[in-house]
Amino acid sequence: MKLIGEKGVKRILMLTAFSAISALLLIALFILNEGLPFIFKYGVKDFLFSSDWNPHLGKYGIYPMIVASLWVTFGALVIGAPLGVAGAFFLTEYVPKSIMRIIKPTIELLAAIPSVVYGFIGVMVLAPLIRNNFGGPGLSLLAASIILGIMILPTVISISIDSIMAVPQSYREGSLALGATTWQTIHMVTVKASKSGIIASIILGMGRAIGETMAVIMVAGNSVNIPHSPLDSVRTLTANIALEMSYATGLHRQALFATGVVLFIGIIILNSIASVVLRKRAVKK
Amino acid sequence: MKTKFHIKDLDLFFKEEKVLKQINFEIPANKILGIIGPSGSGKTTFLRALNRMNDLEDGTRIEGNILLDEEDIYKPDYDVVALRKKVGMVFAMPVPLPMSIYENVVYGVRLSGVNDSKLLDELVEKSLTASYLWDEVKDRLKTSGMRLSGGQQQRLCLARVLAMEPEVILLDEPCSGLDPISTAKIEDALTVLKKDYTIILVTNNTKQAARVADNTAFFLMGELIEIGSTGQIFTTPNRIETNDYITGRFG
Amino acid sequence: MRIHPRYTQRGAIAVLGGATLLTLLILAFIIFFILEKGLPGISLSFLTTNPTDMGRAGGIFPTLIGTIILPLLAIIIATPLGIFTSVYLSEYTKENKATRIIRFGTDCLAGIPSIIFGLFGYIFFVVTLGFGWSILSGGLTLAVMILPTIIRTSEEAIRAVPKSYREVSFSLGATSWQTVKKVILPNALPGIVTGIMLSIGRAIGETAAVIFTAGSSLRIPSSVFDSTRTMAVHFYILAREGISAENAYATAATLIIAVLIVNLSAYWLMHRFIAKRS
Amino acid sequence: MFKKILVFSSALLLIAIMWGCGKGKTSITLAGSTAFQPFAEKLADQYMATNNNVVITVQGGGSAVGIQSANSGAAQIGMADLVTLPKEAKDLTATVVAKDGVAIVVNPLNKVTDLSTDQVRDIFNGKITNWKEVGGIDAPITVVSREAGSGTRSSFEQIVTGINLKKDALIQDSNGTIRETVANDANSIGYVSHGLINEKIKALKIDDQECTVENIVSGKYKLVRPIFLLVKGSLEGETKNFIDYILSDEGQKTIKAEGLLPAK
Repeated sequence: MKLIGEKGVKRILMLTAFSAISALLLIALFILNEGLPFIFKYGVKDFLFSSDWNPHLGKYGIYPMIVASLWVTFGALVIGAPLGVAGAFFLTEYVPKSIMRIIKPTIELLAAIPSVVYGFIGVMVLAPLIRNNFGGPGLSLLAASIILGIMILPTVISISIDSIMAVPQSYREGSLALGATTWQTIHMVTVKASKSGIIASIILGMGRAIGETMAVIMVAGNSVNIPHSPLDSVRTLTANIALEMSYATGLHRQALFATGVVLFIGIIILNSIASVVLRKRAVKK
Repeated sequence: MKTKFHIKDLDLFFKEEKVLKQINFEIPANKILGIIGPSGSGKTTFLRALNRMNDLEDGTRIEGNILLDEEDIYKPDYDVVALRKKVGMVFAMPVPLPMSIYENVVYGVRLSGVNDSKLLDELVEKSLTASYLWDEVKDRLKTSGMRLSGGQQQRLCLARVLAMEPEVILLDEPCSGLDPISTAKIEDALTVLKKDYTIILVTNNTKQAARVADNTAFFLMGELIEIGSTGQIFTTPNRIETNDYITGRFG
Repeated sequence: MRIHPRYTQRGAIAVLGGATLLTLLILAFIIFFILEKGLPGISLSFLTTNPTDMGRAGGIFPTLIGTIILPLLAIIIATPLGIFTSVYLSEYTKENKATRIIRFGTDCLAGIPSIIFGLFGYIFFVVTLGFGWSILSGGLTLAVMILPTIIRTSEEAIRAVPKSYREVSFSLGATSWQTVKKVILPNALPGIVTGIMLSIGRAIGETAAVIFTAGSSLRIPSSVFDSTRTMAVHFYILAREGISAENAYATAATLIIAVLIVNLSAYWLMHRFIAKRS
Repeated sequence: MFKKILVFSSALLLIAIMWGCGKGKTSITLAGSTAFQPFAEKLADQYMATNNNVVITVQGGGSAVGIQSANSGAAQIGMADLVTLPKEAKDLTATVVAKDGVAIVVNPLNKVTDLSTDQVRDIFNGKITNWKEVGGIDAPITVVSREAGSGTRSSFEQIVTGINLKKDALIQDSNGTIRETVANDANSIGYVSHGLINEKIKALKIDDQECTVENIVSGKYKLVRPIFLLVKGSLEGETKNFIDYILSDEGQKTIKAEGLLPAK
């Protein structure tokens, strides 16, 4: 690296950062380019707020899917985030390090299980469980939320563990020395110091939950319906794209890309809300 | 007597706030300058201006000049890396890097491209001896620097600076967290070291300044109130604020 | 009302421990479920022979190759890009609107479904650049897909390195790059490795993006311009077209055993590296 | 350490790129319908066993990808299991190489064994919602269908006619997942490729006709859909040879043995 010099290093880093970011930008442009024209042609209002999705009749209304996506993501976070963060705190603060060193890679293993496998477990185990205990078709909003909640666990736990571990030991010792219990130390000191990483873990987990397709397609039931209870079958935006893409041509295909545009914008809005809410709460503390 | 630093009309701003106001004085070479003053008086900020550590904080800006050996260290193309090699620094909290004692000491030298292990070995012994740590750690140089006690860690930090053979050593309240014995060891080291180095010691402990400093400067609210020989400052201060501070009436 | 700390402590242990137990039980169940269905189908010949009869019989040898080579290529491309980007963002630029927008954009892209990455890869790499369905197209697509995770986790890890380490390093005359190389990256390593492991996981488990870009050919690839099939895709095809549930689960079981070995050895290497340093 | 990793990875990358380049064989790529993909793989293997100057690669991606890639040239042959080809396929030469029977299936625990076309229509449209209305137990019917555009669904709707799928029908996007769904829900009804019927699901008689190969071939059983191979321009060279092989007695025998129906 000496050959290149400090300025050269900076330039190389800038170049990589730039190329990584432009690759990501390219994706964003790709989605917009394929989908935006359709939205304007079909009409923003009809596309977003009509409940009639019937591609072979030329009806493309995605309102029920927007509602379903929000519910499923919310449900996944309600299930996955508390479990994951609680687990991360327990594993770092109460469990010996040697044990955690085995548990953590095992949890990360779950990130590598293909989502189709989760889907099959959902269809074969979870859906009958829900159907027999609560009624409904089983393949439902609830099933999708639970499966997604489980799928985001590795992301939430792993990244949270790292940020909790990064809190200097002296903070904990300082608190414990003042007579605080481990729990008081966690919620008064450790949470605050590791907050940024925990938030990142939840946001990445939320990203995974919104973006997941295969597992959701298999367990959500996919009816184009505004859900009235967690037991109703729903279709999310992502499911809609992946479900019909393999046979879609012409306008139908454009409509699916337009669904992608809506999804993208939705993610932007959700992320903005998340960062604003979290920042506000942070300021209060 | 040779002048090491020459500070001319120095103003330092952090964002909109003026932290240092019109500082003007000279720092002679091969002496220990003690800087005293209450918390928030700008003494640490001043110290960090001397090796441009303030550059790392966003929103810091200076006016005026700081000359090191008559060369302005804030002129545009000045080599900051070379400056920091010439002007070493020991921080208030001992921060050993998470590596072995040995590697901590040679960190700065390795950065300059020295890799000859015999040379490094000699350097480690010399630096650790000069910082009064050698006897305590010579058998465990490969263990982590973080396993040392606070006092040992701070002496390790001093050794780390000495290893680079700088011309100036800046110390920012180096003994604030240490026991009297460790403090004494560091003070002993400093009195020996001033033969070869210019030492600037920021301290909250006026007695420490009285013990080791040749000259003492008193800072208050971002201003240099008074500077003179340590004897004069502590016996016949010219300013009432100085007198109040050293007799413990405020601060 | 103020509850005595002793009780909040007990309550906390109960709640946190309960949550952990539940999590571990779910995870154990999933692993058990796959192994129970899949282990009986695994044998040496299953691992070393080619599939025959549409995957109903024979082994999964070509998909083993695909599962190794494709995520490896993606990681080789994405890791340096991702780490350098996060280093640039956190160490070389001041926190300003641009970095915030970039961070925000990365967060958003983490939520784009993989099928979109797949379609992008299909149109961009497979058709426009003419790479065809190939390891190269697949690797590049997967690299772009995992980039947000790597950038974000690396950045978090880098930000968690104490500021005092940077100060010490700079005060000893280090340049920015020397500080990054000697102090920041080694100390951020655990977090960066987590990001990489999660990304490898995602690349290995991905199906949609892979089918559209790397294809699903069952032959052993002879160059990066050849198509390949990963175990995840193999499972996908076998299970979803209802060809052979038995071989599908045997594939899934092989997959998780392989990933477990990779994960554990990666962490072992990392801990050894850290232990050696300090 | 980092330098080492860097050097190592760039070396790996280089090797990967250098590693082998083309071998002067004719190469044919098929892409598209996931339903036909495994059959195409098997046919390709058989063909390559006797014609070792040809390398055939089979990719999935769905029928739409089949049409797109045949058009763009990413694949020489597109595979599609659509009933009617869309206008994007107008420049493509379509050959029907196989047919597939669509079986209407229920859970094996279901007492019902046969339905009329009208009953099927009413169930899928939501007019009949309880199994007792068609001779079963008193339980609500769960309807499972394929996604819009799917070849199986189009043929199902075309032959049953008058389908306006009820809103809360479950949708699955592959034969395998429909089979799992029906196998795990005692009150569900769905439709799959007849080659997929096994002990976990039960095929119904429709208008008293059983879904068997004989009945489909003889035309008594009406739920049948075609599988197309699509080629840009006219058929020629190795591409033609391969399609001819699929249409030959040997090729058609394989198709039949694996659970599809011969084209003729």
